[in-house]
Amino acid sequence: MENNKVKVILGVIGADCHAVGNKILNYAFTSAGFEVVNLGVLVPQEEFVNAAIETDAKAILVASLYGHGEIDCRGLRERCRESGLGDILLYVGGNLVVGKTDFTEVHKKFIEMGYDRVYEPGILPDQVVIDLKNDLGL
Amino acid sequence: MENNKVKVILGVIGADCHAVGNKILNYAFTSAGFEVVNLGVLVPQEEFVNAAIETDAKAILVASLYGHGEIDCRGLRERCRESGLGDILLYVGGNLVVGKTDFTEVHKKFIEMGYDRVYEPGILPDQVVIDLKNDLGL
Amino acid sequence: MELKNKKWTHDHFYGVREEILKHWPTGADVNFEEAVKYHETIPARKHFAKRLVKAKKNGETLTQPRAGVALLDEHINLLNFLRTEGEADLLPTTIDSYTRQNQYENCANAIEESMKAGRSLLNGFPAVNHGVHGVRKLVESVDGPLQVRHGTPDARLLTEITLAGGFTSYEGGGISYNIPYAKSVSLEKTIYDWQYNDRLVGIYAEHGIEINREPFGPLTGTLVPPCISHAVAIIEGILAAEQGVKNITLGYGQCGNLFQDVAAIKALEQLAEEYLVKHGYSDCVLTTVFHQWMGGFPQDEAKAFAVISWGAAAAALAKATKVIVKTPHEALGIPTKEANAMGLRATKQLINMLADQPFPMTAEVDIEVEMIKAETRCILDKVFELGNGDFASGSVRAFEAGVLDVPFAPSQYSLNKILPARDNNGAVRLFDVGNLPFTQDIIDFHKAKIDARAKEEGRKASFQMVIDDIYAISKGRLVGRPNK
Amino acid sequence: MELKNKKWTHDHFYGVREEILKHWPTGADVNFEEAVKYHETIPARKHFAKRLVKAKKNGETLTQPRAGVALLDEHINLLNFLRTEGEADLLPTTIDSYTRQNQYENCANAIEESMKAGRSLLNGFPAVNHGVHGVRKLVESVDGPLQVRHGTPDARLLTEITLAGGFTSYEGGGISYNIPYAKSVSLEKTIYDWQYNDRLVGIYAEHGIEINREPFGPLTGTLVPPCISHAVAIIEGILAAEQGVKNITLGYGQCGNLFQDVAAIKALEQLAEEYLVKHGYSDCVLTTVFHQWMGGFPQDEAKAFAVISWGAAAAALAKATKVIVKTPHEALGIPTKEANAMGLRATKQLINMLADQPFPMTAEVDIEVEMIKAETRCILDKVFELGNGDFASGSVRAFEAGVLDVPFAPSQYSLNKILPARDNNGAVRLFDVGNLPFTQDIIDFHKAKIDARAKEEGRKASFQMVIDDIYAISKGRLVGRPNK
Repeated sequence: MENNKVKVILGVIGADCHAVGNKILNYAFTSAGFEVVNLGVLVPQEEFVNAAIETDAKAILVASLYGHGEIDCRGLRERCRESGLGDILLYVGGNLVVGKTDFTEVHKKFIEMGYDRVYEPGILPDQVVIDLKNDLGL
Repeated sequence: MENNKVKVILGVIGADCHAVGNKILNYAFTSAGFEVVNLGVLVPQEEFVNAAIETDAKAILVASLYGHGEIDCRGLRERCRESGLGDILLYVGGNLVVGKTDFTEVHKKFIEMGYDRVYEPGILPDQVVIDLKNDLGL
Repeated sequence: MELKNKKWTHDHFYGVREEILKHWPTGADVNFEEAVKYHETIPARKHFAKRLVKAKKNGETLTQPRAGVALLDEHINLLNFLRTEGEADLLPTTIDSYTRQNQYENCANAIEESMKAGRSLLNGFPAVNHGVHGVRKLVESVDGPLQVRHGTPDARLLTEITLAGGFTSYEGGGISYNIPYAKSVSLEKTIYDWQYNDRLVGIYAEHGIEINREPFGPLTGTLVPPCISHAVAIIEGILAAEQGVKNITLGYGQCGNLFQDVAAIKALEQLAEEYLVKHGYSDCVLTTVFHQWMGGFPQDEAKAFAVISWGAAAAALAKATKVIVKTPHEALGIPTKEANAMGLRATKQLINMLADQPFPMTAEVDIEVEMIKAETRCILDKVFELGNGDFASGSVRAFEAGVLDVPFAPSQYSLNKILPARDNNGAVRLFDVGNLPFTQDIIDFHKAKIDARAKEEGRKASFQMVIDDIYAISKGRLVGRPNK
Repeated sequence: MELKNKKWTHDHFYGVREEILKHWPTGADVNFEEAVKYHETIPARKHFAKRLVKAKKNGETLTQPRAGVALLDEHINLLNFLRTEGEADLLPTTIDSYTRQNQYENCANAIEESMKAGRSLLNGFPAVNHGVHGVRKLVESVDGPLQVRHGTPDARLLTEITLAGGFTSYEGGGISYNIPYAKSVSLEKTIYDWQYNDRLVGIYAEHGIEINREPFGPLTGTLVPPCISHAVAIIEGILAAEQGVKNITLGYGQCGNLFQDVAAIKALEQLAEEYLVKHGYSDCVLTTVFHQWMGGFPQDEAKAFAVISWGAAAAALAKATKVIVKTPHEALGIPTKEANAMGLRATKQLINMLADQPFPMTAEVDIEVEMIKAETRCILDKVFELGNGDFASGSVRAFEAGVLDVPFAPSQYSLNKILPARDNNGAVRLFDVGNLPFTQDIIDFHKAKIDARAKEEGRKASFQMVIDDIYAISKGRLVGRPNK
């Protein structure tokens, strides 16, 4: 039964150790019927990619709360492509840049980096679950 | 002895009944050695002028706290001139217009109306006393 | 006419009414019977009295701003903005200062000028000039309970027009809209004129239309000790009840010391209930309103938010039924609608955060409650005695004698003998009790409190101390200590 | 090496030191003797420890922001702005997250990028990369006491450089900068590494240079019950004192219920004093720090001001020695300097307004103080027992056993078995006490509190209730009630 569940990779990227939201997302996606592979905090890009390959995950959900997201998230799509995960869903959300910035610009920047969905601060987990189900045709 | 004191007219103009500042100004100018003719609140223009004539006052200190200052204060200089008080000092201060406005503009407007000094909100009585002493060469 | 706290007769009321409605042309459009029918169509969610009763039952503290501009459409936009962007539970219509002085001609000019200038040259909404039709357009365009807030000694025409227009709450009173708002209008006249307003509300009530009435609690808004405003509030509550008013909100302006503020609301609720019942008005619904700090504000908006938040916290902890909200522009005059909404949202956040932690009746609160009650009783009972058992004529005599006295009042009819100052903990006490009819115990209590502060500061209590207290909050303190 | 709460020997310390200073080229510029001389030139008004002692003596509550950017000149401007425009009493230097992970190469790149981009791409000041000379330029360009604030498990090189550079206060600890800030670094290693930092401060003290040390109070910042953070704070205080630290500030993160928050600061002061003296460290000066709400904030700035103000009020009423201030941009990431200054000014206004009304030890506060003390004693005494009379090794074993446990901690070395939730009054309790070594009385107390809330809400206590509490303040409530 477990094996029928869609797997998603969850983690907080880079040198970021914000754990609370990670635990809530873990709970929300598990409750919604996904099998969550939670890498926790302080996760390097390669760990996201390796986990996705190992578990045949359908999406990588990246969080960044500490403002370094712009540096940390750059190149993850390329790394996925190089590893044969080219079309895997990549979501990113949190406080992605240092300072209060117009979200439209931030959104544009991360879409250009190859992320499929970019969430601003304050978005609730339920919305992300709905989006993921839509994107996966569930 | 009383008669040696310089007399000033004090009052809150128009339909305005803010009394607290009026009582403080009364106290401050009296303490500073002036003889204050305090007309209190709700004072029409003609009452300021009549009091100045009757007491041979050297200055009229007009307060307006409720935002109608622009309408209420207009024409007081002309009325002074018509009554032979042409060069009497006219001070005005308070919240002179409705809404938060750039004080530079407010200042310009009231100077053009013929007031000698225009005070923004938050000015302490001591400053006005100093200015009045300067202007009167005391 | 002899002023008596006695319900007006039908003939007396309608005799006066005929005159009143002629004071300005818009008075002709007032039709009581039709107005009752109009009120019957107002839905419960827009009904002020009903909303207050529900809040009291649920232990809620509702938010209400102040707001009013000259032109109808702008005023509608303003209130809708405060409702949606400010999340205001209750809505006001603040009346301009010319209307408050019955200068309807000035209003007409200022409306003209405002249209030309493209901005409001009035500090409120001139409801008399807009008339019943204008007011109804307002009532129908705004989705919330609406109250008239003003400061009008003779408000009879304003009352007729705004109530016929569909307002469901009305602020003011014969004392609270005279002493802080007039210079030379006799109390006898304003109490008499406000009996008219209360009687009109009473007649609406007799026709099944419940309109909320609210005496103006904070009076001069500057260091008014709770016993003073409580005595006036309870008297005005009794005067209103006698004329048939059934839904009354009594108010208090924040002093700033948490224990005194919490105690003031508790004491007000308890005493008002007691006095109304004792004097034969047992069918009134009483609620309370807490005014955020009414004195001078810091000019800086961040600091103003702190003062607003502290007021919100005190209101919530005291469990007042509603709170009147200041804005971060307070020190600079009438706020923009955005600033007004921000004050409301800050207040809402704190009220909701504190909704689950009502302040317990600690020993410290209890002491303040007992003190406020004892002081207020001294005043109320003496007023009643001076009136030979009548609170209306008693109030007039009490103000003459200084038995009732309001600090910093502009009115010639207030003796202006008392002087308040803060004690070492920031509670407002009396440094000069004037002619207030206090017992020696109470006088000694105040003296001891002020002496302790004077000693702490190494100076004598004086008018300078009072001035320091008046400026203190705008300079970032509660107690106006001398500079070190 | 066996971890022991024992002052390091000279040889041990200097043996490790030789290695540490080689971790990054800037380590070579550290010269202890010269640094002592440099510290002797720092005037008292810029001296953190002295300022805290003065505040404690005068009953002041000092304000301190968080702030740090990548480039030196910008960082200097930022701190000066917060000093002048924010009226901050104490200044921080928040260290960036790469430095916290000892990724100095990443810092170097980000400094480059920041210079090119014209804005900081780092969330703090990379002090190791800027080196002793850079830090001294900072210290000399800013007119206020300066503290390093970070979250670095292995901070030894950072400590060497910032202290040699002239910082007079240093945050962190072997538990408080591991459990909330790391995933897979053992406690044994971080406690050991932090003994180095404490010993370095101790050596400065032995040379007459008093540097303030502050364990990080709020831990994960999310619904941490007072007993948990108090236990960690007191242990880290003891560990620091053993290494010779003489000036210690213990911290607590606001929970939101006023009585619990006031009680928490009182209990922390009393217990810390007691345990330090009991374990032989009677010559430490203890002060307290209150962190404004560390959890999720409302996005709206007006609402954020309300949360900030409530934190300021609680800090002032509790008479904490200092308060760490949030900003109206909190929900949106790192604030502009203007927003940071506004949070500071709002806080300052409230602290000053409430300076004259310390919160009395009411019966309600007293109950909370006794409860917090009883809970904390259970934990501390069990830790001591597990370490056979040693708080260092005892802490490692206590975390293994869940005797010490921090909710929502990212570290694998925290058992993560306890779950907090609010009670009906918003106080933070434990809905799952995990393996905390509580007496049955205490366990029953928590269960009764949570059961009462569950009953009120007509649902069972569950992780959903915890999530509701986590989001509550950002959604405008304290207790995360289910939607009606």
